[in-house]
Amino acid sequence: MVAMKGENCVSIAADRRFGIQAQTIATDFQKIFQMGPHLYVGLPGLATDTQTVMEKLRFRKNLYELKENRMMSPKVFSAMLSNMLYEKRFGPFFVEPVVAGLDPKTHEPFICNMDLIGCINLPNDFVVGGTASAQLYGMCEALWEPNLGPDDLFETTSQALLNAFDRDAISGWGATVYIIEKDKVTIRNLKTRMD
Amino acid sequence: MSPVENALVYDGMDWTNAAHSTGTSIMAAEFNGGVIIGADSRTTTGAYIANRVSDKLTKITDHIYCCRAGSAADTQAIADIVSYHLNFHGMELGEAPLVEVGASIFKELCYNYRDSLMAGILVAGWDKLKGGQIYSVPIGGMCVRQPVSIGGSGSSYVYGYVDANYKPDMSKDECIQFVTNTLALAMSRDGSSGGVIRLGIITEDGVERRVVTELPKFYED
Amino acid sequence: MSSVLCPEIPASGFSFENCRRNTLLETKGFAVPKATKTGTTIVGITYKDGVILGADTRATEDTTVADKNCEKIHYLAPNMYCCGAGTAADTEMTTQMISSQLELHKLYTNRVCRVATANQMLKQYLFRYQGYIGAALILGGVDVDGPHLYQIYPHGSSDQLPYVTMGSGSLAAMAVFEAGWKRDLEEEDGIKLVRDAIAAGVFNDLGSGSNIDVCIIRKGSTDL
Amino acid sequence: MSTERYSFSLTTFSPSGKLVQIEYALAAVAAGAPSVGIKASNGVVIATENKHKSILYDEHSVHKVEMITKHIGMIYSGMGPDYRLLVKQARKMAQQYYLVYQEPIPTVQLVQRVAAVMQEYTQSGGVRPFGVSLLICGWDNDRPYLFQCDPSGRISLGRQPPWARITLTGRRFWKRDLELDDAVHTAILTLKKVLRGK
Amino acid sequence: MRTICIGCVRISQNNLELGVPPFANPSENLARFNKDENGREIKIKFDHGTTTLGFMYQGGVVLAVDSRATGGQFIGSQTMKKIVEINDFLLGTLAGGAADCVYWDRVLAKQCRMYELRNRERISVAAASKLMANMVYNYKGMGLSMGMMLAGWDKRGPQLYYVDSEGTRTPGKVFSVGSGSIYAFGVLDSGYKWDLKDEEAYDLGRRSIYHATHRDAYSGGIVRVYHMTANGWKHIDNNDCNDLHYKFQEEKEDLGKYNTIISYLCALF
Repeated sequence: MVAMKGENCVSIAADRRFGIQAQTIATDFQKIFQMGPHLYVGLPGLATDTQTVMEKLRFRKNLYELKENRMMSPKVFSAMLSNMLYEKRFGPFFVEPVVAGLDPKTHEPFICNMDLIGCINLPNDFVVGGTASAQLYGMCEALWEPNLGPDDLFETTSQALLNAFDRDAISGWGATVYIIEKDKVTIRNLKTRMD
Repeated sequence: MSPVENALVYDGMDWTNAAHSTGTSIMAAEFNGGVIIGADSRTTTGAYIANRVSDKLTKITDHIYCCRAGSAADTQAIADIVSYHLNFHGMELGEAPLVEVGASIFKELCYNYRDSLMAGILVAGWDKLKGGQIYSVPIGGMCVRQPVSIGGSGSSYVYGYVDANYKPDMSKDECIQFVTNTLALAMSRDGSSGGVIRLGIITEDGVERRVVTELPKFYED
Repeated sequence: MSSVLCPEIPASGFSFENCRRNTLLETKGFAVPKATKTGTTIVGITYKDGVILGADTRATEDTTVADKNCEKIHYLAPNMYCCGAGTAADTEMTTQMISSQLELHKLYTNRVCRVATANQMLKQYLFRYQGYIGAALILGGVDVDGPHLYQIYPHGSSDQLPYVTMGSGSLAAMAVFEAGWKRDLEEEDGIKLVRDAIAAGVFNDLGSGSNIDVCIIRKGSTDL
Repeated sequence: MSTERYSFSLTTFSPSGKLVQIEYALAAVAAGAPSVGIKASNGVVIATENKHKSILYDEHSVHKVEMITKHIGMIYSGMGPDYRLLVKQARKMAQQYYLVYQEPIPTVQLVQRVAAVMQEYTQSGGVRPFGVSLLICGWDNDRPYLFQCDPSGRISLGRQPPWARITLTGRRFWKRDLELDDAVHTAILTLKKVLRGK
Repeated sequence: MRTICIGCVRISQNNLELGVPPFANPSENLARFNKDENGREIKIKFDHGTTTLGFMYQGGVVLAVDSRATGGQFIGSQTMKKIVEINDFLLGTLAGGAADCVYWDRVLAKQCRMYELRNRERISVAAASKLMANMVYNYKGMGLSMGMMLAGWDKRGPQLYYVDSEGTRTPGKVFSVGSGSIYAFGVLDSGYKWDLKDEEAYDLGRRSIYHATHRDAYSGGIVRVYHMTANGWKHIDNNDCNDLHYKFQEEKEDLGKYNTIISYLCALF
């Protein structure tokens, strides 16, 4: 799971494997969820928690938007998610969320990740999460550069992700990349190794 | 990363989480005008001295102090709670609360939470009814009045000295010297006690605080 | 009414509903993800007119540097800041919550909060959780009584001292203070001393690193 | 007498469809000191009379205009003690919101939450409605807001008329595109007028 | 209780014996050293995940293996050789601890060559596998981890044996070993016949390994196929799993299309 900032755009990408330890159960598992027109969240970790947390998040986010009659900004969304995870400080959900999006008003790129009890990390380059995070850190440090356009950002994100998978036994089996821009979101499924 | 480096990182992290406790020498003794309380000033976290000038003599009311030994967190919390109750009690009563009452609140807390607390406390003070008094509330929540009492890890070394040298009705200066000597002896033998000696002289007039930085070294002669 | 179809927004505060499940998962051999820690050097000193706090900016997850530029000096009140070491989420959330309580306190009393108040709130909160909230804090601020500096341990004990260090790099930093701290330091010398102490922590401790944040709290003004 | 039969319980409607306890609460509000809120183009003013029952009161010890957050203020007409409870609740709710979203609470949200508390006290057993009407003002998204909250929990947004407790008197002074300075002036004049009339 | 002190025996002098640690009952006490003083596990997790298979058919023996080496979940290599060419008529496969397998295969190779020199004839597969089983049996319970197949062709024809570190040694027609074996067996058993043609047999081996690599996280990389014939072993080919995946998928789609056409035609008539 990786998210990167570019010039007026952000990317978020993840693999598609759902497995129990060594056993691959499915290769079309969704780990990135749309939370708004320009807001995506990736929830790598224990599959049941991925889904539970996503449901809870969507519930709270919808309630906020109904109550306040305005879109939730990625910053507020992250604060809410962090707060939700910290409520379970002593019995956490096993997910390490990654948030990527554009501010609904200013369209400013936003990325962040947090640990399983909601400690937010807000760098201005890239964030990673999930089992291949050590490999991804290395790939992203090498490949990321400032002010990437949408196409370059897609290429950088995909390469970082694919090459990280190749050194992690339990990630891979397909990947999805989202490039979020002001007026469009591009979703691409990558052809990857399937072993 | 080599195991040694690993160990460094993790040791480093672990000690921040280690219980912060006062391996301590504390003492209190009655004299003819009140009581003298005394303590060393070392707070340790494992092998690290987290605070070398700590004050283990904590004020409860104007005339009642306590000497804390054991877990710093536990004893600080208890002292705060007792201080609250006793001052409340004092306000309702309209006069200074008795030392006995203070000790009994300490005992109540230490006894009720004996499974989760690590606290050995000496409650000392002066009141109109019984003058200077010392109550010892050790781990487990017992409460007993003693003319002289010592506590903390350093106390084991100086029981003999105290038994041999304590006399009832000493003068103030005599008693100060006695407490200072006892604590100096304890601190020299006990690795987790040290620093300076802090003293409190509680009489009818209130409390006078002193610090002894030059420890007596008579035992080296 | 809460029901399966219409869940209620849960009450604030900790929830323990996953605890049993997680213990089971752990015994079954599920590799539990680790929380971010701040293997840290944080320090604070008092000087002539106030308090200076300092911190490095590295957050670690096991042996990985999770955040190269994290802020460990947290806002509590305009006249009070707090450095945090230990579990990153705990220091962040604890200080946020206390900051909120201090704001309420300020509104109720119409006065600038005392540092002792914040110290008491923090230690009581941490004591209640018996060390399970892994926040080691250095609290510094200036109030009507002048500058104050406290160190607060995760178990809820606190000490008031003229110069303090905490975190995994604290031994190196303390060495610098023991050698260089004097009563009534000038501001410039104070900043230099804090910088040296953090640098000592950064160089001698693998859990600390990256940049140095310094926060100066004087009477009436604060510089971050 | 017939109304009294239905006033024993707060939660019982009278045959005419009224909740008399709320009417009484409004009476308590009317009995209190008047307060006024005026929205100007570049800000909002809330004001109330600062007169005390006895000259022995230290006027600095009485707080009628309260801050809820840095950007929200509140004022009342009616019963002071009831007001203090609402101020406390409002401040807590504002802080709670900030803790969850790391963003200051929008004035609308705060007003809705305060109103929800007030409404709850019109429909629960063993309680009475608040004897206050609130004027809540705030500033977000680069514009001022002004609301009124009644004991019933009803919210109204200050828009066209000058938002005074006693509207009629104020209207004379109010113009569209009022500047803040003029608004302050208007507020004082309005209060003066009302008080003189009393 | 047996006290062993063979620390002094140099391995170069007698490589049938390992340097056993100098304390009592290593099989019980060795486990204690898996954790360091802080209770953190020391990384001696090595190559455990593998898929290997071997089967006999009318044309001899086919061996097929994957090539992934993992340490925990980290992929150490995607190109490991998991078939060891012991001599021209003997092949061994590796599963379990890579170092254990490679080492003991090398010792076995030496033993087999010694046998050949002494007796002027090649060792039978049965004898070779017995040697192997006996050697590792001495270290039972001490942490050796290996599950290997020995395939060969001797006087009695093609042979296939399974030997593991628990001491099992058994001849058989169809084996699959490793974490991915459960998946491989599914394909292997459904396609296996004695009368397979050579190409069919190779394909069966390839498909079985490929399907295992797809499901099992710890298997992957390249599928290597070997064929043991009367004239010694032949290396058939290496195929990247990635290519195989897309090739098989295409075939499946073609088959799908074919079936649609058939059903369409059936519907027509």
